[in-house]
Amino acid sequence: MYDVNKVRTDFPILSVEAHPGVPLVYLDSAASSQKPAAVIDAMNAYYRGYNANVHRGIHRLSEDATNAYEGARQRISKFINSPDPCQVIFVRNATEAFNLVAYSWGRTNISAGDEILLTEMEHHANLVPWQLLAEETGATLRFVPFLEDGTLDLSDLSNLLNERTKLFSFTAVSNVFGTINPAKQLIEAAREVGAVTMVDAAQAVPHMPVDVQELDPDFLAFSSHKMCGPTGIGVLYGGRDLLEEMPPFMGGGDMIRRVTLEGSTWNDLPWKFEAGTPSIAEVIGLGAAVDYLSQLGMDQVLEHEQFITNYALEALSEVKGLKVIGPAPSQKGGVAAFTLEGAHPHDIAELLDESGIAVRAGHHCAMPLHHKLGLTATARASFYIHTTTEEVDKLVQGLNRVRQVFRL
Amino acid sequence: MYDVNKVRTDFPILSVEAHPGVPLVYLDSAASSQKPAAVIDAMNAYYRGYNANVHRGIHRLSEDATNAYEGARQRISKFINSPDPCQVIFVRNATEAFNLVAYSWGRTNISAGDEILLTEMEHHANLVPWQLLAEETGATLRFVPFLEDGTLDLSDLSNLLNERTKLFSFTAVSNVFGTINPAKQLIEAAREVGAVTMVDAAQAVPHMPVDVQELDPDFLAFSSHKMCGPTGIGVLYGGRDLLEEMPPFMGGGDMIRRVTLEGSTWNDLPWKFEAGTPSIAEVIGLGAAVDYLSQLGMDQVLEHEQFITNYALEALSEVKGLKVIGPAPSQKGGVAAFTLEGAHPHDIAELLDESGIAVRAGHHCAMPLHHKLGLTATARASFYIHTTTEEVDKLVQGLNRVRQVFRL
Amino acid sequence: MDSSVYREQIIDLYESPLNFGELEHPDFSYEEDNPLCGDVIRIEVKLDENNRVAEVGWSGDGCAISQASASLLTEEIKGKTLDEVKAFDKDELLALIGVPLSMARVKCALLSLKVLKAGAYGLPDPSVMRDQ
Amino acid sequence: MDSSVYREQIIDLYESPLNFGELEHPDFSYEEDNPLCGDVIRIEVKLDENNRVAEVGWSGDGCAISQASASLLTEEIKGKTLDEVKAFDKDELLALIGVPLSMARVKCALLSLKVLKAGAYGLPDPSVMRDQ
Ligand SMILES: Cc1ncc(COP(=O)(O)O)c(C=O)c1O
Ligand SMILES: Cc1ncc(COP(=O)(O)O)c(C=O)c1O
Repeated sequence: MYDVNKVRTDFPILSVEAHPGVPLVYLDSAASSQKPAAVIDAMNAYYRGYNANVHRGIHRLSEDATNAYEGARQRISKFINSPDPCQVIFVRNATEAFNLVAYSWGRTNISAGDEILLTEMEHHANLVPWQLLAEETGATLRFVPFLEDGTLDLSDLSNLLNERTKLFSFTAVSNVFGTINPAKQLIEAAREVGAVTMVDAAQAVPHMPVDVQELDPDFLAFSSHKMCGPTGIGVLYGGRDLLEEMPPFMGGGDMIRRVTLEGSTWNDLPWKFEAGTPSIAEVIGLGAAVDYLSQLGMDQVLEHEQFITNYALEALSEVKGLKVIGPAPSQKGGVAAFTLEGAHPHDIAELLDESGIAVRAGHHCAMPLHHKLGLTATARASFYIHTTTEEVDKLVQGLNRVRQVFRL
Repeated sequence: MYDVNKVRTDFPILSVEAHPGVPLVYLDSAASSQKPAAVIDAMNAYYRGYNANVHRGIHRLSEDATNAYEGARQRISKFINSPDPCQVIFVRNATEAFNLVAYSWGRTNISAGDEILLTEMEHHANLVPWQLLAEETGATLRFVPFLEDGTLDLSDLSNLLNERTKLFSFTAVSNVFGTINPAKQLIEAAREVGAVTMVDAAQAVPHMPVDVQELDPDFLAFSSHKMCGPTGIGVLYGGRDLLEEMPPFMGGGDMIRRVTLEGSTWNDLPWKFEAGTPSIAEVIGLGAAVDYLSQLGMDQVLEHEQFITNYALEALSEVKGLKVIGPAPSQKGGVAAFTLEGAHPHDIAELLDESGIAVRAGHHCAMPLHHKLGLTATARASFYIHTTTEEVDKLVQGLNRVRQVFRL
Repeated sequence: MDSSVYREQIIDLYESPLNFGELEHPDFSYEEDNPLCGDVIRIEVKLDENNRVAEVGWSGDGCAISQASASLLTEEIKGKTLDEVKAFDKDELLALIGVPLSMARVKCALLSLKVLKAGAYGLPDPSVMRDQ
Repeated sequence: MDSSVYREQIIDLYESPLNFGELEHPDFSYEEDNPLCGDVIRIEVKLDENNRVAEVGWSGDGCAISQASASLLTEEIKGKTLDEVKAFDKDELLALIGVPLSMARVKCALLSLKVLKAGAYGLPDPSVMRDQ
């Protein structure tokens, strides 16, 4: 296992104080991760040394920018073992990836009577775009339920997945339960009925090895900002034939081949789906993030997170009145969403913040999940490559202070 | 007028060499502008000091990030004199702004037989989204032609703008001709027939004062990367009532009020149109860019550019065989697109690059404009707040070298 | 713990809220949640013949800040006219709460006021109250 | 001017292209443009009874690099079999041009080859040639 204290020195923010005299304990990586200096520096190098628009330029700056932009695409493609960089399409965030597929693939392939299968534990990003699509087309949404322990109830899957199912879109890892779903099995089951598959890998790609050739989904989405990369950039991976067939999503510069006043033809993949000036610095930053994670090794990242999650679940079980939702550590990513009897999650988060501990409180963009549990909110601590057992200990101390303030 | 040499010291890249020993002369700001240190530093401060997801967090970092993000929106809103920050919607770039309007407003308001009026000098960003919309709805696109001098031919406007015209979308400043179009007059004419108006301000907001209350368009779009700000962010300004009525564009986190498995309701403006984790660092960077430009004063920026453009047009007129397209300096922004008889624009750009001079060659995402002129490409030098007369002189020298190499 | 916003008063009100409960035949009532956090507050008001608040009850679910705010607000408006209720300023409420709140928590604190005003104005659409 | 890619040979070919012109009854022909820059090249080929290139002509419009490339390529394939034309490698063409090219200019240089191969394969869709 790598030396977590060495990793910590890679992150400038980890030496910042949350409040004067109070060191920061950042346990909110599932919402957005911190960035190592290498990522910040890569973007600075672009802005300070070779900032220019890409693709259309002949001068040195534009040439360098294009090489850096397309070079990053190649490394990101390799990071998820995509067969070809042209299958890596840059979007703003995972959310846009779902919307792109819903508009471009959905509007041409979904009609009344078709079914779209999701799960009850989806992030709004993998729910609302399909609701909009279903409303427009008359398709029906169906949901794989989850069990009390936060794992999927697959007992009725053979009914839920049927010949009307055109799409099965599900999360690889729940951002609330932490559940690691059996993605490969689900994809295979969907393929048997001829359904297209889409994987929400927003909480998977940052935390464990993801190999799209092994998993073989039709579409897969993730966000840079959750994996050491900058904001404003994310990836839609797609099967090549599907992407070739799909009409463009947005129109504009760079995505065209030829434009006349009467009509236009489209550029090749991946640019067909990248209209306008791309997020150049952001792609370069994500490229640096992927380099950083590769150098740590995603196996190592997973191992460290499993170690910390085990430790945390153990430690949290000692806090009276605290209940972590989700499955046992062996099926769980580095996320602990919990309730504490007698204290509202908001108050927990605020009191922890007074101790420098950053956790999230709310529905974590998974209202239906919370609703089913009869909760409006949970508090959530989430762990990443730089989380230490000392930080988990501080969390437990902080929670005990919450209990004290609330006279529990 | 401000001291251009002082301004130059604000831009780290301007002391970089294009090639070993060859200083950079950056004349490609119309494609993408350089960034002052203040903008780069603002993003670094976020990533190094208070990086966190916004809106949903209670801890200090998230609170600071939210304040910075929404504070930037307020300053950007003020920069264009928007009546309310909620009318400033963040998108990836100007291109996305057109697509957002085409999908959300267009799909609900345009039907067969309706007319959408554009001009023949539009950037593809303000053409292709409407082609896609027209194809889907059966609407017709019509075009205000341009005259030989690159100004709009308004002689037939009263016919082109008629009771079938549902939208008039046009560029405030052409990115090829540099033409400054009579935006206010065009908006008033459109309003008389009840057409909604959209202004492509991608080449206006960076270069001159733009006051949306004075201009009063229904929609207006611009990109950060052309105005000293980072890549990956742009603005759609819209009339409040229109934005309120419009359905959302993308679905996901942050844009919702309430989500159940059965359906969802939408958040207030502007968030209804901002799905998923926003481009936080980028908005903070654009806020810093707006601060930087405000402190120079947009009147001063315009004055400097007019001075340089005048100087450049004068100087370029001495180069044999060179023809600048577009109107006289008084109606022209800081753009000089030209042809040089006997040398292809690509070769011009490459030879200039050998002298460290960055210009663009191609159709500048305005194929129909070039087609009408019987050209496939032009070379384009574009000027910004840091351009000096010495740089223009170097351009002229560089062009004379092109003539020499091509034995002209 | 001096720096904490969780003063004794807030915790007291969280444990023992004021005016908690529903009324039989309110003259107006309104319910809304803060969808971003799930706090939900319902306020019901009975006016007397002079259009003054005669009885007020609230119910709901949420954090200590939103709950304390509902207690303090409902206590404060007793006897006020409908017009005074409509004019009740958010800064007055924040002063009643008396602890410095972050932006996110200000929303919690003001949810009760938003609900009250929406009810007082008889508004069907909560979103028009956004700027209050 | 030593560092320039614009060697004498390139300029010579730009001024006096080789094999420029159209053929009467070509066995195959193809035309494509590089939409990002507007360069357009058309190549027409006549084969002899042994399926070897007997005559070749090109026309089009573009920069010195793409024009020189078309001259050099058409000169080079004379007498080659159809299979040899199909197998003609991009690196061979770049070697013929003989100056180091940036990524953007490589596209200019290879347009003629792309057009030639599309014609040789009898392909209707230029985009399948993307990886050549
Ligand atoms: C006039 C005009 N409109 C629209 C755009 C599109 O801007 P972006 O590529 O940032 O979306 C540009 C810039 O390329 C432009 O010059
Ligand atoms: C499981 C999951 N899916 C999707 C998303 C959406 O990511 P983004 O907001 O970056 O689009 C998130 C993060 O919030 C997530 O955790």
